[in-house]
Amino acid sequence: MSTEANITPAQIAEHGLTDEEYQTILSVMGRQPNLTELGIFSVMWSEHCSYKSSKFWLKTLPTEAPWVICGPGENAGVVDIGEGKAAIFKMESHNHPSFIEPYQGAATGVGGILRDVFTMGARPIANMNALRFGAPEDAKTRHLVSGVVAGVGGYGNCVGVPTVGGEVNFDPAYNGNILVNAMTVGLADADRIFYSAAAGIGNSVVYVGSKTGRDGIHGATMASTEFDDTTEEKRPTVQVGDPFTEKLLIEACLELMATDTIVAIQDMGAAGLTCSSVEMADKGGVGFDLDIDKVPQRELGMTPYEVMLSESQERMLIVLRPGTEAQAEAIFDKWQLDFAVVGHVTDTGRFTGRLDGEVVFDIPVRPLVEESPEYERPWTQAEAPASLGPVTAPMAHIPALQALLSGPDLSSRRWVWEQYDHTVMADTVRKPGGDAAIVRIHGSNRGLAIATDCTPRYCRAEPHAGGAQAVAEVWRNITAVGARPLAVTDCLNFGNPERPEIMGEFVGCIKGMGEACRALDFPVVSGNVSLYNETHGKAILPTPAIGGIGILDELETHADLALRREGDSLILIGATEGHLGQSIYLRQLLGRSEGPAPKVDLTVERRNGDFVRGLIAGGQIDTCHDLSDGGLLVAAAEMAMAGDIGLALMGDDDAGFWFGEDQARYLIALPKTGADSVLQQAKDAGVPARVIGSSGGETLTLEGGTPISLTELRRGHEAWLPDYMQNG
Amino acid sequence: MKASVIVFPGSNCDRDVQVALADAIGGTPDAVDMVWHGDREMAKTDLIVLPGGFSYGDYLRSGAMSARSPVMREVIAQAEQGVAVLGICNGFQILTEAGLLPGALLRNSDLKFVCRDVHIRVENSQTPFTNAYEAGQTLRIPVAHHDGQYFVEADELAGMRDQDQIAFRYCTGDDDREANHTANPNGSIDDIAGVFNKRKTVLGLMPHPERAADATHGGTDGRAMLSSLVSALA
Amino acid sequence: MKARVHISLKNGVLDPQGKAIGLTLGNLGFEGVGEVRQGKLIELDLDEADAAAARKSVEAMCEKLLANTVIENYTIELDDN
Amino acid sequence: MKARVHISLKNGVLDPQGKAIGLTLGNLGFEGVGEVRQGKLIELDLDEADAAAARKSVEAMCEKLLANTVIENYTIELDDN
Ligand SMILES: Nc1ncnc2c1ncn2[C@@H]1O[C@H](COP(=O)(O)OP(=O)(O)O)[C@@H](O)[C@H]1O
Ligand SMILES: [Mg+2]
Repeated sequence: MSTEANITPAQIAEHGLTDEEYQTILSVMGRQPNLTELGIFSVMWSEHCSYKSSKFWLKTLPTEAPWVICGPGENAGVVDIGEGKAAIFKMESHNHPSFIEPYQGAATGVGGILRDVFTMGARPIANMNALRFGAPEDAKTRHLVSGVVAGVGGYGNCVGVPTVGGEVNFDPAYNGNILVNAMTVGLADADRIFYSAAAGIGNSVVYVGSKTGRDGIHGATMASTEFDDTTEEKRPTVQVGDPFTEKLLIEACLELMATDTIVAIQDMGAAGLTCSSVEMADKGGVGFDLDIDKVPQRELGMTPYEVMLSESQERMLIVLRPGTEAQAEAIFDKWQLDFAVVGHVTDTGRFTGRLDGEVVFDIPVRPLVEESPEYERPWTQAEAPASLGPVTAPMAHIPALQALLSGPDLSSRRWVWEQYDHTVMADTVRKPGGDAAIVRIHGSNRGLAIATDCTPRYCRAEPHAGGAQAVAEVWRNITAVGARPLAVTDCLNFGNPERPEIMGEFVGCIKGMGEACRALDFPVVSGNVSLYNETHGKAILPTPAIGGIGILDELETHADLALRREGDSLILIGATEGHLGQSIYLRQLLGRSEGPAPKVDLTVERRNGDFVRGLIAGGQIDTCHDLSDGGLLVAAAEMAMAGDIGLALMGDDDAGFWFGEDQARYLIALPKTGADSVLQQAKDAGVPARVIGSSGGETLTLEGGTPISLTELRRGHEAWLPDYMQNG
Repeated sequence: MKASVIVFPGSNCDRDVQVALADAIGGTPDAVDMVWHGDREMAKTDLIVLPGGFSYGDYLRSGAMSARSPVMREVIAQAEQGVAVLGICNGFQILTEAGLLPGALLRNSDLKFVCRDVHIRVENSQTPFTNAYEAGQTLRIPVAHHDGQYFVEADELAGMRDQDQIAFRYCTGDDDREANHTANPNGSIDDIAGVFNKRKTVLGLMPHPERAADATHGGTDGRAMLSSLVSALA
Repeated sequence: MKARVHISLKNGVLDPQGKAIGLTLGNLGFEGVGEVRQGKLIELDLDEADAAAARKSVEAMCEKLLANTVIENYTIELDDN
Repeated sequence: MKARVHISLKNGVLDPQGKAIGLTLGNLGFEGVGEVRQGKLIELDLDEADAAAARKSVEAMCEKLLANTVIENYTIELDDN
C-alpha cells in the first residue's frame, strides 16, 4: 500500500472523530490509517451510521410480536399481514440537507427511504411525510415550506408512489433546524424478502443505478453536527435527486428480484458505497474486495476517498449468485441503468479496495463495525412542570374554535397534500385529511391503515409522557378508521446528546415509547435517529416521530371522520377531565406553554380503543374521529366540516371540557336508534361514553350559544395555509 | 377487442389503466397487452393507451422524449389507419409532442403540482370515447399533474371549436364544497381538459378516468369512458 | 467542441414561469421590471470538430428533440476553442 | 434595456435532465455527444438605462431569486440597443 503522510490531529477533528476514537482506530488497524481509511472509519463511526449515542437506549424498545418477520437491523421492518403478504416500512430523517436546500434535501430524503424499502423486495405503495418548521413569522419559514413540500412531491409524484398522509407543525424551536421525516410503506410476498447479509466466497459484488459523483461527501458527518455560521460553506455537498432514475431502479430491482439471482442486496444510503459494503460483509461474516476503478463514475479524477464516501443517490449494491451476472446485466441494460461488477466476496474478513490493482485501503470488517464507539451518555431528567392553575377563557368557545381552526396549528393541510399525488396506483381508499390513510392491498379486499404522529410540546414538558403519547396517538389514529394496529417505525429527532438535559429528553421519550409499545402490542420494527438538531446551542423540541401501520381485514368495514347523516347521535368515548396543560388552546389563545402534558394511561387507551374498533368491525358505526390537538370541539368541527353536516352540541360550559387534550378519547356518530345500545355496551366494557350532540343543519351550535355556519368555519380553516404561503 | 398500453420509462399509471381496462373488457389484466416503448413493432390492436406518469422524469419537456420512442412510429402509423388512441395525462403530453394532437401542455399556471378531484363537462358525446355520456354531463374525476395547462394559438383554437375537437372542459360541480378551488386547476386556455384530433379517433385528456373506475378508490365517473370504448371497438 | 442551445418560448405563447418570476421580483421590491421570459439553456459536448457539421447536427437535435417548434424558438452558439 | 441571465448547475452537481437528454439523443442515433447539461435562460425587460446600474440590479435578482446559488451559477448579459 502506498505510504502517505501522517494523519494530523486537524484531520482527525475534521472527520468528527475524538482522540479516543482515533486511538481505537490505531489499535484496530495495528498501524496508522491512510486518509481513505480514516474517511471510512469516520463515516462508519459517525452518529448517523453507528448510533453511538442512542444504541444503548434503542435496545430497550420492544421489537417482537408473532407477526413481526424482521425487526430493526435490516434496511426496513417487515410485518406479516396475512394471506402470504408482508408490509415493509421505515421512516427516516433528512433534516440538515433540507434546511440547506429544501427542495433537493426533501426530495433525496424521499428517495432514500424508498430505497430502504424496495431493497427488501417490496413494491413501495405509500409515502408519508412528517414536517416541522419554524414559526410562521420567521423570515425563512415560507421558503422552507414551499421548497420542502415541492421536493417531497417532486420526488414521490415522479416515482409514482402515492403520498397519503403526514403532519405539519410550526414552532419557533425549529427556526434554525427544520425536520423532514419521510416514511415509505411497501408490499411484498412474505416468502420473498431480501436481506443484506453477503455470502458465497467469490461471488460478484455488483453496483447498479446511477454513476458516482462527488455528491454529499461528508454528508453523513454533516448530518451529525450542529449548525453554525459556516454551514453556508458546506453547501456544495448537497445531493440532487433523480426520481426518474429511481423509478427505473425500482422496476429493474423488482424485475431482478423475480428471478433467482440475488444473494444479498442493499441500497447505498448515508456513507454510500462504504456503509453498504461494510454492512453486507459484516452481516455475512465475510470480506469484500472492491475494484475502485470499476465503480461507474460521473466525474473525472475521483480519488478512492471520494468514491468510497460519495453519497450520490439512486444506487444499489448486490451480491449475485455465481453465473447470473449476464442475466442481471440484461435487466439493468433494458432500464438503461449502470451495471458493473465492482468486486467480490472474500473469506479474508477484510474490507479492501484497489486502484489499478494496488490496495488503497484494507480494514478488518468485524472491528470496523463492532469496535465502533458506544456511549452511555450522562443524562438528567428535567423537573416536572408545575401544575396549571385555573384558566380563564379569553373569549367565548365558538370564537375560540374559529381562531384555532384558522391558525397555524390546526388549519387544513390541503395546500400541502394537493401537491402530492395521493391517488396514483389506484388503491388509495382514504386520502389525506382523515385520521389514518387507508391503502388497499392491491387486488384484494383488505387494506393497510397508515398514520404518523408526535406532539413535541408534550415531549418537551414531560419526555416520558410525550414519548408514550406519540405511540398512543398513532395507535389511536389507526384504530379510529377501524384497523388493527400492527407495528411502528420511528424517527427520533433530538438536539445535542452530549448535553445531559437533551440526553434526558431522549431517554425519557424512549422509555415512554417503549412502555406504550409494550402495552399496546405495537412493536418497533425499524427507525432512525437524528441528533444534533441545534443551531447556536438551541435545540429543537424533542420530536420522536412515530409512523404506524395497521390492517383492515375488510375494506368496506372502516370508519371515516366525515359525518354521513343528519340525525346521528354524537357520542364521546373516554373520560374528559379538561386537561389544558400544554394544549393548543393555551398556547395559541393565551400564549402560554405551561403545565404538565396530558396523562397517558395505557390500560385505558387500549380498553377504549379496542371498544371503538369493535364497534367499527361489528358494523355498528362508520363515523369516528380520535381526539388530539385542540380537543373535543375541534374534533367535532372537523367531523362537521368534512361531512358538510352541522352539529348541535351540549356539554359543560368550560374551556377545559371543550378544548382540553385528555387522551384515549374518540368521537363516534351513529343513527339515534343505535345510541342506547352503544352506551350500554360501553358501560358493560367499563368505557366512559356520553352523548354530546346530534348532527343536522348547516351550522355548529353549542347549547345556548350563537351558531356558526360551516361555510364560515371552513373558510378560515382552508384559507390559513394558502394565504400564508401566498403573502410572501 | 384488443387493447394495448404503452409502457415508457417512468410511466406510472400503466398498471392502473391496465386494471381498469381489463375490468371494462371483462377479463383479467392479461387481457390488455403491455407494450415496451423500445419495441419497433406492435401487433395491430383496436385501442392504444398512452398512460400517465413521468416518462423520462418530465425532463426537458413533459412527453418530449417519449414522443420520440421507437414504438411511437408504430403508434402514429396505426393512428393514421384510424386505430383509437387514448392519452391520459402524461399520455396527452406525449400525443401533443408527437403531433397527433394540436397544442401543447405547459406548466400549471400556479406552478404547483395539483392532485385533486375536478369536474369536467362532456362537450362532445358523439365519439367512441364519449358515447356513453350525455353531452353537457358533468363528471367528477381526479387530476394529478404539474404540466396540465393546455395552450394553443387563437386561430387554431377557433378551428378546433368548429370541428368539435374540444372533448372536455373544466367546470364547477354542484357537489364541490371544498374551499379555495377554482374550476380550472391549471389555467388551461378555454378551460380545456381534453381534446380530440379532427377525426375523433385520438383523445388526450389531463384527468385520469382510470382513477375514477372503482367506487372504493375514486368514484366511477371515468369508467364509462373505458367501457364505451370497449363496446364501440368490440 | 461545445454547443450552447438557447430555447425560448415563441411570442404569444404563455409563460407561466416567467410571469411568476416577474410577480415575485415585484414583491421583492425590484422596480422597473417589464416582461420576464424563462427559457432553456442546453450545453452539449460534441466530438465533432468541424463547425459546419456540428451546427448541422445540433440543428437536427433541436428539430427532433430539444425544442418543440410549435411553441419554441432556438438559437445555436458554437464554441470551438 | 434587456438582460439575459444564464443559469447553469455548478460543476459536479448531478443534472438529471441533462443526463436523460444525453441518453435520448443517443437513443435517437446522434453520435459523439458527450456530457449534456440543462440550464435556464431568463430574459428580462428593464426600465433602467444605465448598464452598470442594470447589472447591479440583475445581480441582486439572481442572488435573491433567479438562481439557487447553493447548486447553480449564473452569468448576466446586457443588451442595450
Ligand atoms: N405533510 C403532510 N402530507 C400529507 N398529509 C398531511 C400532511 N400533514 C398533514 N396531513 C394530513 O392532514 C390530516 C390532519 O393531520 P393531523 O392534524 O396531524 O391529524 P391527527 O391529529 O389526526 O393526527 C391528516 O389526514 C394528515 O395525514
Ligand atoms: Mg387523528
